Amino acid sequence: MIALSDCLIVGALLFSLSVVGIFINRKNIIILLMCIELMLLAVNLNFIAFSHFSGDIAGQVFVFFILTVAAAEAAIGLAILVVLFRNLSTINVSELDSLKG
Amino acid sequence: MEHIIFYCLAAILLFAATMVVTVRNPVRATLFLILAFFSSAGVWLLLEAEFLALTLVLVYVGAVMVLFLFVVMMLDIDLAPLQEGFTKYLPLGMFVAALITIEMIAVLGANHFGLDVVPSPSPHPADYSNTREIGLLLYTVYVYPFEIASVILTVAIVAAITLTLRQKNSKSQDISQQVKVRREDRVRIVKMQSSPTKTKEQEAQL
Amino acid sequence: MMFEVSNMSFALPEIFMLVMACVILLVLAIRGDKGINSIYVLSQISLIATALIIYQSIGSGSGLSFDGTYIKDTLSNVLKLAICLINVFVLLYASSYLKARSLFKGEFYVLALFSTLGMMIMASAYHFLTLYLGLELMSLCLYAMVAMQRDSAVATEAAMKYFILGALASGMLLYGMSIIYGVTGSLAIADIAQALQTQEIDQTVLSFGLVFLLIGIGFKLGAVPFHMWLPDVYHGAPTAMTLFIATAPKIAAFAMAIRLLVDGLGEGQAYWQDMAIMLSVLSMIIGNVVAIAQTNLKRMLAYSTISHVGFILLGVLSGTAQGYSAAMFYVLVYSLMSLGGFGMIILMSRQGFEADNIDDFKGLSQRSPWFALMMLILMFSMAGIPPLAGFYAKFAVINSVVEVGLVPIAIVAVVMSVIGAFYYLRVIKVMYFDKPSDQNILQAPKDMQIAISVNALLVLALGVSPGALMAICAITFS
Amino acid sequence: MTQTLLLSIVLAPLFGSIIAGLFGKRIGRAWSHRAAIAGVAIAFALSTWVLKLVVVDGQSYNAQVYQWLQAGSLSLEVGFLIDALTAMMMVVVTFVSLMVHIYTIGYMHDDDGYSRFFSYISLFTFSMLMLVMANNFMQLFFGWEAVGLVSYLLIGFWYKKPTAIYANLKAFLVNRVGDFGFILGIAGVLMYSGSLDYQQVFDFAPAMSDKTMTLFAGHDWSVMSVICILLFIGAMGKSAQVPLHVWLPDSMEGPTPISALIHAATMVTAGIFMVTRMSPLFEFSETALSFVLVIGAITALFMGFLGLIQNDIKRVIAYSTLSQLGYMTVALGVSAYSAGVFHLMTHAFFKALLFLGAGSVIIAMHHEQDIRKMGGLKKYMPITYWTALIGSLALIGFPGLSGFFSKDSIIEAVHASHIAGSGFAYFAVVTGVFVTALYSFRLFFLVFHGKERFDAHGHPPHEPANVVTMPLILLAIPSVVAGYFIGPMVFGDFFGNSIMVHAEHDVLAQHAESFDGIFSFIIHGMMALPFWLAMAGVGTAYYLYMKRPDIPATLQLRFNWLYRILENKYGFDDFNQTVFAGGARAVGQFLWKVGDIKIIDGALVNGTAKTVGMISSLVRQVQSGYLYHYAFAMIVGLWLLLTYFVA
Amino acid sequence: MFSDFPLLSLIIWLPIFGGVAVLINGDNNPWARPLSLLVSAVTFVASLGLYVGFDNTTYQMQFVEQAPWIASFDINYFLGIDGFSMPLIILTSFSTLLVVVAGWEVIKDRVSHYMAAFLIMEGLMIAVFSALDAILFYVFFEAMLIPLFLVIGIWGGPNRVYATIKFFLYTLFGSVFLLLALLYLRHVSGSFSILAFHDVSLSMAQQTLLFLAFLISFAVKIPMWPVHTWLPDAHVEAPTGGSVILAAITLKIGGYGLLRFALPITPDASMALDWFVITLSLIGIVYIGFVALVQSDLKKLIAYSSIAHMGFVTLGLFIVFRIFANSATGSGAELAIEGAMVQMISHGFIAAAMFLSVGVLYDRMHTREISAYGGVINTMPVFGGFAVFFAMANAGLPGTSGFVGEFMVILAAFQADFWFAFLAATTLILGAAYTLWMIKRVMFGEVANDQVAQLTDINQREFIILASLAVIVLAIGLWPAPLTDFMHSSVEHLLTQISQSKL
Repeated sequence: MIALSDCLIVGALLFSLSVVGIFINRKNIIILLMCIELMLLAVNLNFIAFSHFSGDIAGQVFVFFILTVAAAEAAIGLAILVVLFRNLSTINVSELDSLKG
Repeated sequence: MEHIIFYCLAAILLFAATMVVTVRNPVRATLFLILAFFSSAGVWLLLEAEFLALTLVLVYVGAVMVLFLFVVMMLDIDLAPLQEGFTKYLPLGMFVAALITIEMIAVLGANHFGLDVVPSPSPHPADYSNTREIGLLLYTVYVYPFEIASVILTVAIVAAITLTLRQKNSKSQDISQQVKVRREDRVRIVKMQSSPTKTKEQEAQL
Repeated sequence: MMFEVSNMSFALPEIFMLVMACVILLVLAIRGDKGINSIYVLSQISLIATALIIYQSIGSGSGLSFDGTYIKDTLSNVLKLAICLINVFVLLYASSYLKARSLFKGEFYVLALFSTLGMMIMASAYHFLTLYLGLELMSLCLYAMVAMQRDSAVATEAAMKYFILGALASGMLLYGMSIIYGVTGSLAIADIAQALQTQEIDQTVLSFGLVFLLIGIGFKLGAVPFHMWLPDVYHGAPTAMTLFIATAPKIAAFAMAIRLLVDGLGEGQAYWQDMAIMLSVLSMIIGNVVAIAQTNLKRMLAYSTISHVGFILLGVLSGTAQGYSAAMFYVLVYSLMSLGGFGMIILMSRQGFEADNIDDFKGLSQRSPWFALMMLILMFSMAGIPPLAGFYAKFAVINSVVEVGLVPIAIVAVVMSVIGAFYYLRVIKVMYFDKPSDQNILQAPKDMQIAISVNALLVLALGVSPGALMAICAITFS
Repeated sequence: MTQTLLLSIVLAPLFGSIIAGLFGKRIGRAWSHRAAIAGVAIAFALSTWVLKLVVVDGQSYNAQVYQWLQAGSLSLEVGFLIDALTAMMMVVVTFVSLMVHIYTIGYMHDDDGYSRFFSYISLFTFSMLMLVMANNFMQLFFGWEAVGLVSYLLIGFWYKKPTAIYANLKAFLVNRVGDFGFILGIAGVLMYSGSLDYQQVFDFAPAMSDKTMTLFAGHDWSVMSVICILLFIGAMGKSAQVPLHVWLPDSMEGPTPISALIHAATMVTAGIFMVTRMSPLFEFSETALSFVLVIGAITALFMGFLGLIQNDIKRVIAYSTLSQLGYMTVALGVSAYSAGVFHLMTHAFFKALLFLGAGSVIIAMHHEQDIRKMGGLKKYMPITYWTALIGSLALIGFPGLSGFFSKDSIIEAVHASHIAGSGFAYFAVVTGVFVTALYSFRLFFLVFHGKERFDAHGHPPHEPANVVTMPLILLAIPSVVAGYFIGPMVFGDFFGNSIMVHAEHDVLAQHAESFDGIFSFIIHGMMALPFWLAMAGVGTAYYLYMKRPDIPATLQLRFNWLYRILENKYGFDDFNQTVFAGGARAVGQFLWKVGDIKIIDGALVNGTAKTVGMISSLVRQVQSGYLYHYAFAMIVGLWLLLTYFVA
Repeated sequence: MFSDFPLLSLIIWLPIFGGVAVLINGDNNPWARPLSLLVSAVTFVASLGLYVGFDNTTYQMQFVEQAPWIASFDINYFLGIDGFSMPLIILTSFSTLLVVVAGWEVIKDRVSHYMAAFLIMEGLMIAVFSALDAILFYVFFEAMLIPLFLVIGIWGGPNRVYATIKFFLYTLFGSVFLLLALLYLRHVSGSFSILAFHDVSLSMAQQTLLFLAFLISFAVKIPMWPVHTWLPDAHVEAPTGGSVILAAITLKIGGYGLLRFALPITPDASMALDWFVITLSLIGIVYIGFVALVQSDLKKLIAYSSIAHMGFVTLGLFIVFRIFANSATGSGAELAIEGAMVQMISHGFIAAAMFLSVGVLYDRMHTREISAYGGVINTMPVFGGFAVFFAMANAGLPGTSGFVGEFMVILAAFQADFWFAFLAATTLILGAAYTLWMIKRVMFGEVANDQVAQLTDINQREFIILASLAVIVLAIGLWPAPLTDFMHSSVEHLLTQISQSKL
């Protein structure tokens, strides 16, 4: 049988990977957006696992909303990305440094 | 049996996620992300979240990922090699990440969430419908959040349009403008000397 | 699980706001930029009307609604009222700025109203889900607003940073929620509180979840080390947007903190208190210290915000009703001061000129003594000098930590407030002691001038007589 | 005796001073001096009346005028104590003051600060009266400092002269050093007796006498010794005892009338008066008395030496004053208080006389003060000559003149004393007699006899106006006759209860037994060593400065080192200038530049500010602008929180 | 007679609203000066009502007013005065009157702001002295910084920015600890009433920390060595009026704070740490005396002399414990406390006079360098008279008020320890040295240069200011009893409070 801990650990690993992805990536903002999707995936996995093991469907409803929001988020994120690209002609993370200090 | 499938799917999921994070080509990253979604949909199925698993595939892979791909393709990004910063900070970053992961696993591991602590739930009866259950909740208890979610989507549309729609640069034809055009608008007659004498600057440029 | 119509009336302000936002959206869709003035007026009307609705509904009962996903209590009423009123000022200040920069577009108002709606939802949320959705509604609008000045490289850069980090933070918040859900088996705040009281909860996992929750809260408030977005976004965003971000959303974030930490996880106070201490102390130190080195006023105010967040957290972490009410007082006063501070920048700026450098205020007291005085009030208030509102805010939160015996933290707080006083003084110094470098008279419209005067005088009035607002805050948590 | 009477004595000069000072410009010179003189004259007349009441009618007075301050059970009051000592002092002070007032009319005739000057000297009279009439330490200190203030103002009267304003600052500061001790002494009195009222303190003195206090760990001091020495330090300042004498010669920068009044007759004797007044305390401490004795002896002898080489007419007299003050102090040291006070009185008359005479000469010489540029003035200024002769003879103790009686009784008292230091003191006072005679008559001969070395400015010098000469004559009278009071004042019980002497110290008592009349005293004195020493001194002076003026020059060359020591006044001035004045400035500079500016301001205050600023610009670097750093910061935050609170 | 009339509120709010009225009137209004004069004069006269109606037989607070202010924290608008605060209030109203008159012609730039700042400051300072609620006290205590900050910064000298920011941060740094202490006391006592603080019992550790907090905040204000360096800078840069108020009043708030808070609330810690305060005071007296000696700037010299003089205040306040130990019966303790009070008040007048005198010179010569002067008395004889008189008062000459406090404190210090008195008494020499040396260089001698030669003597306005101060200085010096009689009951009460252990 699948243990709850197994699911959670997978979720944790996924979460860590996405976190790592955000800060080791210096090249492409799109990857950052993908990392965020991965992170939400990890969260969703957690919710579903908990929901499954506690027999409470509310967790799944939450996931449903997260998916919705994630879609909206992706849309806005990509829109900002496009605007940014138009301004800077790059989506290189390392070049996003005019604001600092 | 069940957990072998789980492990396989989990392995694929993690592998795909690793690739998303590490590959240079965003297109490939997107594809790996899709793979990750697929495999996690599988995991969700194992956890009896059938509706969500399907939604994930449909909504995410079908729509969001396509959007991603679209943007990736649209933005003409050169695939320069990874910068030196990557390797310079990598060890420290990985170290911290590893520590966090270990801590997370320590907390979420079998001590607290093992099978002996949280037993597997009893399987649902045959007439159990995951979709129905979600639906029931969604339109009763969660009607308020549901409405908010709809607002969020509206906002996403408004925002995306606000940010990206560029009316002034649109390349659509305006027939009336074309018709109204006059010669002066298109042709300019420039008088020139028959034997061009170069100015000093021009010489210097040459 | 029946749909209850009866107490839907509790949500009347939100519903009204939503309807108005949609109406405005329709106006925008139909009339485009030609309807901008009516959109502006409509937006103000809807904010004021919402405020009125909230105000008149204060007496009419309180409690849960929508199956426990929504709550109407004093906290939500007061905070929503404050959010609406502050946003009235924000829109007023913003309009003159936007007009001068061809940003005076309907989309701004639509997004602003939706964002306000998100904040109101947060203030009334009594369920992880509503909280999360409210947060996202607010945040998504803010991301978009920051990027609205599409031809500005810095604005879009700021938006991108804000978006990525914001998404990262909400990911963490969600992760924390999932863990709390896992240990308590519930998503409704009331149920969680009950679960914590009645069930045996694994404390390690609980504090594990709390860490993630706190990061989410800390990010939205701008607490160190989750503050990095804040200076860049405040600086890069068009001042009108900065103004918007810097004021009401902090109230909403405060509401989120209270709902999660106090209403929901009040039993776990022992766990989150230490974490909050860390965030609070770091915020006060980093905020105040780094602000000293700033030459850009927006950026300086951003760091000052970080330090204020540290103080707000002081009230929260004390874990007493007095502390919560102190934090609430602080956050309200902060919004008012921040409103005035950024408002002054807008007031000073004009077409093609952003008055966002401290040096732009040189000799203001000679060019415009009245507004110099107003800025002086605001700056001294932020520095926490009596008899201005900012003092009582600091006083109340420090009092609350002293009351629970955390004197060393209080010492850090007061020392940092002294360091902080330095950079506020520098602004005053520039205004009062330096010679003016340009002689341009203020171009801001009259209504804005009056509004900002009211704004600053309110800070003074709250300083002379803070009793009423303090009493309201005290009632909220009694 | 009533309070009104006493108040009138004190306030009359004060009113005179206020009128002359505040309204001098408006009412003119004549009315200024009239007001001032009237005030002092009233005071003199009433003082005489008071003296009569005390001496003849045996009255005394001790009561408060008003309560100055109250703190807890302590009440500080302003009041008067009138007994024989006080009454005598009052008469002396007001008399000399009156003389000086009159003299001033002539002396200051052409000065711009005419009414200011009258205001000052009247104010001085007021202050001095407050000092002597006080019945408590607080008021004593008030008068003490007030006379110091007037002295300061008068030394610097010609405020344009750099030397004058240097001298007055110096005088004030040196006096302040004395006051430093004095105020500590007063504080000690208060601590151990619980009061500042003379009578209460004196009544309490026996109870204090066996108390000890610890100044340095492990070393107990007699309270009485400490207090008395501290009080005497005050007296050393005011009465110019070594090493606080340095201000007095410089004070000659002031106009001559005040040299007579303040720096010879009255103010400088305040220390003598004070110690006498405190005799009930000093008597309990032999240590203190020895201290007083030795200081006095040193002053008497060594300051006399300095008079030998001075060429400024006023400075010679000033050193003689120092030396005579030393005599008085010596008298105090051997508990011969009455002899000391008696000498104080006689000295007041003849020294005032000498100064005023010198002033007269100075007027005649058109403000030339160098005695080498005088000579032969006898024929031009007979009155001055004769009065000066009387003064000089009185000073050297010529039998029959006032100085003889007082000085002789002091010498005898020292001879009879057995307290530590009396041997040295005896040597000093006896040697001093010769020295006194030598420098006095050196001056006398150089000024009035011999060749005329002055520049006549076209017309011969002449005797100044009557207002100048009249005081000389009036002062010459007591200079001669005051000595005849020796019977009651020194050997009798004129002073009664106002002076207390313990039996074992009572050196005068032995004399009193053998004293049988003035003439036998004179005869006795003419047999004694001091008389012959004085005569030898006069003779030497005549020989050296009239007959063989080359000898002093040769001696000067031969004993150049000694001459230099004397010329440098034993190096006190240089020492003070370098060590105290220079040292204080160096310390001040160091504390300011290093302590305040470098350490406190530089390192601590601005250093903190700089450090904060530096940290600020460092921490600011963390805000690098890179998204991944921002994210990393969040991750680190997560890690910290997790590690700290979960693991 | 005034029992029901809110006299304290009147003299607090009259100048504040008067100041606002002046401010609103604006610079172009010719009424700015007369209005300010009127307000300050009325306030002064009204403040004399405190003197008239004062009952000196009781230590209880008088003219008490109480009204709730911030109900949720139980903070009250709680006013009242005793023998300590009454003279300081009158000193404040008098000094402000002087400042208004002194600035009459001198201030040409932004007159209404200048006058308003001082009037508002007056109200705040009076409120500080009469507040009996700790937070009320603190609010006014801090609020006072704002006008002073502006006064120095706007009308100050060339280095004013550094000076004023230093001043502000220094004092703010000190006072925040006061806030902490007050909050902690409220935590312990359950009330913000200062009178309640007096009665609360505290452990030694609590007292020590509270005492240190009080000390930091008030020591900066007084200022004590080594937290004094803001004062010379502030004084040098401040306009004359600013210096006067700074020296005359704000420094007193530090001493007053120690009297009102440190001693009665934390008597045991005060006793345990008295050596510390005494050491600092004595260092202040001696060290600062030397530093003052070498100043070349007139105002700096007077500023340093202020620090030295304030050393007597702290010395007087903290030797009482030693006096208790040494002589159980004597009246040294009363002498010490009252001496400190008298010293504060006297310094208020003398320092004001000294700064006004410097102001008189500065207005004419526009320099404060001693070396730029010399022989001023030749051209300004009347002024010279005043200057010498005030210098003498500054040097503590008997008969002037400067003597009384120093005398009392030295007398008392002897009862604590001979060496305390010894070091304190060095001020007799040092004080005279730096003051009179300065007078010598500035006033006496030949006319130093053309500018001095062209000086004109003081006008009637300046004469009135200096003369009134001279009269007061002299009056207190000749008869301090009327001043100290008002304190006896309060001093007795304070001594009872501090002699009772709270442990």
